[in-house]
Amino acid sequence: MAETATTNKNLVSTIHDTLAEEMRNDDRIVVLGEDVGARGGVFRVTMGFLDEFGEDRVIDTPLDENLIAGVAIGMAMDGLLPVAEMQFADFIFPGFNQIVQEAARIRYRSNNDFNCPVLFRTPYGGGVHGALYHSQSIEALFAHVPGLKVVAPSTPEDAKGMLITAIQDEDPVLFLEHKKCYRLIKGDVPDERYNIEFGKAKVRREGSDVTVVSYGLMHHFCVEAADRLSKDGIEAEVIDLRSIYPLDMGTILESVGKTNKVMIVYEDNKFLGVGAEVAAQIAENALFELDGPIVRIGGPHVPAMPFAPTLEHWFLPDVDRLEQEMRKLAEY
Amino acid sequence: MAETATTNKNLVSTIHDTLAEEMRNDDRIVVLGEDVGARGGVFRVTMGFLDEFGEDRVIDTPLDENLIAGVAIGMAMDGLLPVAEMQFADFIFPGFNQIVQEAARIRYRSNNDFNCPVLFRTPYGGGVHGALYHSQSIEALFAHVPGLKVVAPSTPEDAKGMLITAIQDEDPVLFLEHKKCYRLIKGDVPDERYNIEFGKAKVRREGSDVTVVSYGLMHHFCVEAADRLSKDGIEAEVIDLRSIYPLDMGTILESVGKTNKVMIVYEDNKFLGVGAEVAAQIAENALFELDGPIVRIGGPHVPAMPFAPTLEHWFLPDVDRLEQEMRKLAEY
Amino acid sequence: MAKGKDLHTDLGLKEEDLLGMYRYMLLARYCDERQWALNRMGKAPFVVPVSGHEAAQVGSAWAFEKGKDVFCPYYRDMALVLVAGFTPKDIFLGLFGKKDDPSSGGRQMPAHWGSKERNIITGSSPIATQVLHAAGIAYSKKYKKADAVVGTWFGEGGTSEGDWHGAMNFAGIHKLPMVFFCENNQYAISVHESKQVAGSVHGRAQGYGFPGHLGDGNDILESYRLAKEAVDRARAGEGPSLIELRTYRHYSHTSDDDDRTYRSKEEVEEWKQKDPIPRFETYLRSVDLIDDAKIEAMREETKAEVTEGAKAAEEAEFPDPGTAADHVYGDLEVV
Amino acid sequence: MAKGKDLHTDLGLKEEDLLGMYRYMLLARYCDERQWALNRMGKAPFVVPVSGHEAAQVGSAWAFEKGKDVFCPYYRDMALVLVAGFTPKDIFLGLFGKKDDPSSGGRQMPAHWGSKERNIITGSSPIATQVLHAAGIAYSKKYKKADAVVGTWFGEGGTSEGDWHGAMNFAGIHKLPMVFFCENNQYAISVHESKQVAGSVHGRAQGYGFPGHLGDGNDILESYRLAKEAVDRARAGEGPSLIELRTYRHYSHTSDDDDRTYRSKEEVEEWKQKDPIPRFETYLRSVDLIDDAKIEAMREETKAEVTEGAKAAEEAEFPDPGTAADHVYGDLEVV
Ligand SMILES: Cc1ncc(C[n+]2csc(CCOP(=O)(O)OP(=O)(O)O)c2C)c(N)n1
Ligand SMILES: Cc1ncc(C[n+]2csc(CCOP(=O)(O)OP(=O)(O)O)c2C)c(N)n1
Ligand SMILES: [Mg+2]
Ligand SMILES: [Mg+2]
Repeated sequence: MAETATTNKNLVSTIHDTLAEEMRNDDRIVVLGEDVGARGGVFRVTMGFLDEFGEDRVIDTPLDENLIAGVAIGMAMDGLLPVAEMQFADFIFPGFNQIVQEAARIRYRSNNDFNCPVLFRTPYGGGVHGALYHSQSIEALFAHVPGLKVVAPSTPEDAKGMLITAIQDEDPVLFLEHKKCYRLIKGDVPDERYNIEFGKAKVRREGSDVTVVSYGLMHHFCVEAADRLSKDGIEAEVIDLRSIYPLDMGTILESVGKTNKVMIVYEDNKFLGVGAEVAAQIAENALFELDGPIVRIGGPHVPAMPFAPTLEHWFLPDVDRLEQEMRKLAEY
Repeated sequence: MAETATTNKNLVSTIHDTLAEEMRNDDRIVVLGEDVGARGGVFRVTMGFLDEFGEDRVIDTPLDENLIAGVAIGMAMDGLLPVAEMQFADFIFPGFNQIVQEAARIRYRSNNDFNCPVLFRTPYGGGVHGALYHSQSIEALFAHVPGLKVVAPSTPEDAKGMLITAIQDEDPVLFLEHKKCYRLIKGDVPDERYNIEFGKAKVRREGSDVTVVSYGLMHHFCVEAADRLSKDGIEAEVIDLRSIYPLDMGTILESVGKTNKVMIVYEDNKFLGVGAEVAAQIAENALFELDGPIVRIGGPHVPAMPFAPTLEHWFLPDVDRLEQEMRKLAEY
Repeated sequence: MAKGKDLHTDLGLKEEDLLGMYRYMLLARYCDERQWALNRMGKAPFVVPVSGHEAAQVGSAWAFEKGKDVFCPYYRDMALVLVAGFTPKDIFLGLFGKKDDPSSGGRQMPAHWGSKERNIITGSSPIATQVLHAAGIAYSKKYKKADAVVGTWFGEGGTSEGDWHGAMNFAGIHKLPMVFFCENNQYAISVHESKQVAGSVHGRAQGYGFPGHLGDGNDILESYRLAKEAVDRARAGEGPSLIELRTYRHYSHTSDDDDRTYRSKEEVEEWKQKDPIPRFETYLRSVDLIDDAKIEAMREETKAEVTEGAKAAEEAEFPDPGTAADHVYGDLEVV
Repeated sequence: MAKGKDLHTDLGLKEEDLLGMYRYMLLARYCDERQWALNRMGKAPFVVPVSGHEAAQVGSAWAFEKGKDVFCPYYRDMALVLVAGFTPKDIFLGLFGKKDDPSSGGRQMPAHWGSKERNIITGSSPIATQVLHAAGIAYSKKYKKADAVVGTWFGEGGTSEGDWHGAMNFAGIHKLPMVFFCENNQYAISVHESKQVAGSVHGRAQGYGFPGHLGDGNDILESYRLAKEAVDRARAGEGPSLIELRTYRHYSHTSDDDDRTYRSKEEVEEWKQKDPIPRFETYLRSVDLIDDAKIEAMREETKAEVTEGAKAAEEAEFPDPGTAADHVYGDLEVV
């Protein structure tokens, strides 16, 4: 893409701009959720949408996530392309039944007669003083459910290409946006329209000593830790999963074949988090290529991040800790 | 327990009898759910309860699982010991928010000021022509959530001791009862009252060639497959997890240290199912003890079991398939 | 034949409507009897009976325009989906879980209706989820300025779920072109209405800012009348309505249930006396549309259609297990 | 001082009640002003304002008996929890997330109230979940034949969740000793009531078989009167009531919000004119309970209490990170 014009933006502006552009091109797209209208979303993702697209397409719903999910499913079955915003990932659970029992199963249960192209977008993740109910990671709960796709782009460039893919997808997609990355992560975003296919992980940093698999905010921390280690001659290969389901084990296994060591980092609770599946698939398929134990760094088994700064800091892995753990594994 | 008087019963009668006996001894215990009254529950777990304990303690609720969970939580915070029945595990999801956001977090979020001793019981699992919505396994979704305990006894003896423990537990417990085991699985149940501690797996069959970890219906299939293999001189050590969280990795790792091979069998969807966590913890802690890849046998990535007999058979692992897989691993 | 001041003429129903309605009631009743017989023979593991609900379903469905309007039914709506275009053979293909079952190709349990070409939205087991889908579809129809009304049906048990509350609220806020039908048969499996519904179902509509009506669900003309007024109202852009149709199911909840622990013989008997089919026959006789011979002929004809449909379905193929992993996603292979 | 036909005498309120109520309104107002100031100073990352709601909260809370009745509030209920026993210092301990925060020991965001000894049930962020807990507690109280009434408070946005519907239904079916209070401030963050509530909140109670009332939530005596009648009714075993109290919040939803995109200056100004505190002062003057000097004295005294509480809380300790994994379970160690 060397010749392509780009614009430097942060994650949240990229999502805003991409969604607006797609809505300009396709009037089947409607957005619905709490405060998406006059307020433009609590994170400003739909800022200006009400004025530009009108209240038929920018629907402020009642405070009921089950309603949001259920009516979006109905709209999708009638040919619209609803983009349903869950204000915080933590508040998706009243809609859990509609998403996992309905959206996810509509194509399968109707033997391909119906399909359900709803895009569920939601801000997730911690490090923003959000405490127990504004910090959660929810990817594992949904990635376990057949019929759903779950993606979590961590850079503006990926967010644009994956958002376009998600809107066009003919099946339900859960699109996760890390709150802490919204303004923290900036990058050059190609101006042209492009797709990024789901199920392709990205090797964002090459290395031969240890493979580090992560996504979301943790991915950026891992890159930073790897850059630091590089000064000591340790080269980590850092992979951004980008998509949780479908999961690109090919890229991971190839890297593990090269480094023979792997560490998986995620901020969600460790037990049965995404790292469990990644570790299990490595153990099934590449056990004898490993020169060290599989290392998982995940959230402790407490209910998300507490509020007090002392406690929040305790919960979330930071770059120092990741650097230490990577070094330990590389030196194993 | 050689001297103890026992009675031979199936799983569902054991649960019925145990629950009734506990209710006789403690009037803080109330049961609530759909059809638990005059109907005695659709699986007859509360048969006769309405007559014996009266309608204040045996509460037929409206058809709203969120209500069932939410009022049970309120009762529990006020000192009762509610036993909330979700008619089928597949229908627990409208109550997901109350269970994971409320019940699970009440002790933690109140810094130990409140606690929430609700017992959620529910029939789960397939092989009963229940199709997509009467066959599901739900353990992984809840075991991921800190603050919940998730148990799934597979024998009448375990069910009694674990049900008593669950009722007395001062935190929320999800108690999973495999529908297919209800009448299929019989055993001698001690007449006296006893507890079985959570977080203790049971080695139900000893062996030195391969470790087989499972729970629920699959555990019984595994034992049968192992017995068959024994005729060919292959001895599998078969472990019944019994409790999913807390998870007894000690027993598993000890066995793996002996057999050096491990297979994990579960009927839930494989991706991010319980076997993922078990495999990951083995890969973290005992990688170099393994002489073969970790093998997971789990449900395919389709939304639970289809109805037609041809399709249902395709979904659920049977004893033949388990025997083959165990043999293959043993001979690896 | 019909006289000037006939009830049905006032309602805008023609003779062929009445005979059509009567025919669908018979079809549903005979399909039901047949499925129970198949269940007793061990050929149909799971049966959801409709008997008792025929007037409510056929009467309400008759107010909709096929090919244009949309149906979001629940599992008990066999008579309704027959009106919407299912044949008896289709019903039995679903009952047996055969490959050509139009609802799911044998993937779902019987009575989980769905068919895109017939505008019947795919349904599931979790109660009341379809009510929100109906609201979403109604929103979409309004957004597209399509001339279409959405109907959704549910039991009184279904009104307890949050989905129902959400759909009522959303429909009221956006004045959606839809009609909510509650087939209130007084029981949700064993749970009596008095433990299910505080207040009343129809009485709740007002709280959401639109009309609610109570009707006799065993009276097909009353069911039709209330439905027609509500559908017309929705089509005219005046917003949603809620219609509660009181009725009773003649059998247990499903073949897995046994109603004797929670309903008295006398109560069941009393309601069987109010059977909607003889009741409609009385009306049809009173307007000289049928007589004994005509009844006999129509009964024979529909019974034969049912027998034939059941037979053809029984002989049809099961789905190929090689297809079991198809259609989880449109574009990803699984397993 | 008070005259024979005073409104408050009719309501059974004594002079010390009135002065107490007034004092709590002031306390809440000053705590609110203080927390905004701390927010601007960068000392309090997150503020949930109460200003505007004081009459609705203090008036309704006053109808309950402390030590016996139970409170299930929502985040905006600062004035309410003050009445229920929180001190200003407690409020600020929560605001800063300090170790001795009675609600959560600094684990939850500010305004997530809870305290077992004060009968304030622990609350969370997900809207309306507490309404079902209240119903469960009310069931338990009735089961135990305890003399206790349960109150639960929520915004009009909270009525949209399925939890609210379920609780209304369960309360109606079992005639539970509880009162539902809707503090209807016309907005849920930015969403106007017209997009939130089809029909009306108080109008829905009837559909659940119990009374609903609408009151002026800026009028503390009216708020008290409606609450008292409902609490008495509940205590007498006559079942639940729903009270909708119309009011307005003076500030943005929280410190993370900016209300200028969705509320006009004029509208906000208009409602500030209806401020419940001066309004109550007018009444208190009319019955000769206060005068300028008394007002001044009470204002000074409460302001001092707030300043002191804030200062003490600011100086208090943060929780020890070594405790962060405590109390996930009563009997299991995690991590
Ligand atoms: C969410 C959910 N909970 C429970 C069930 C089990 N269930 C199936 S039908 C039924 C009763 C429904 O009663 P009603 O809505 O009155 O319809 P009816 O069967 O009487 O026509 C119940 C509890 C379910 N299918 N879904
Ligand atoms: C389940 C859930 N969804 C969304 C939110 C985000 N949220 C917090 S407060 C609020 C508005 C609540 O409005 P209302 O109930 O009217 O109370 P008010 O703030 O006006 O007093 C929203 C949408 C939440 N906390 N929980
Ligand atoms: Mg019913
Ligand atoms: Mg409000």
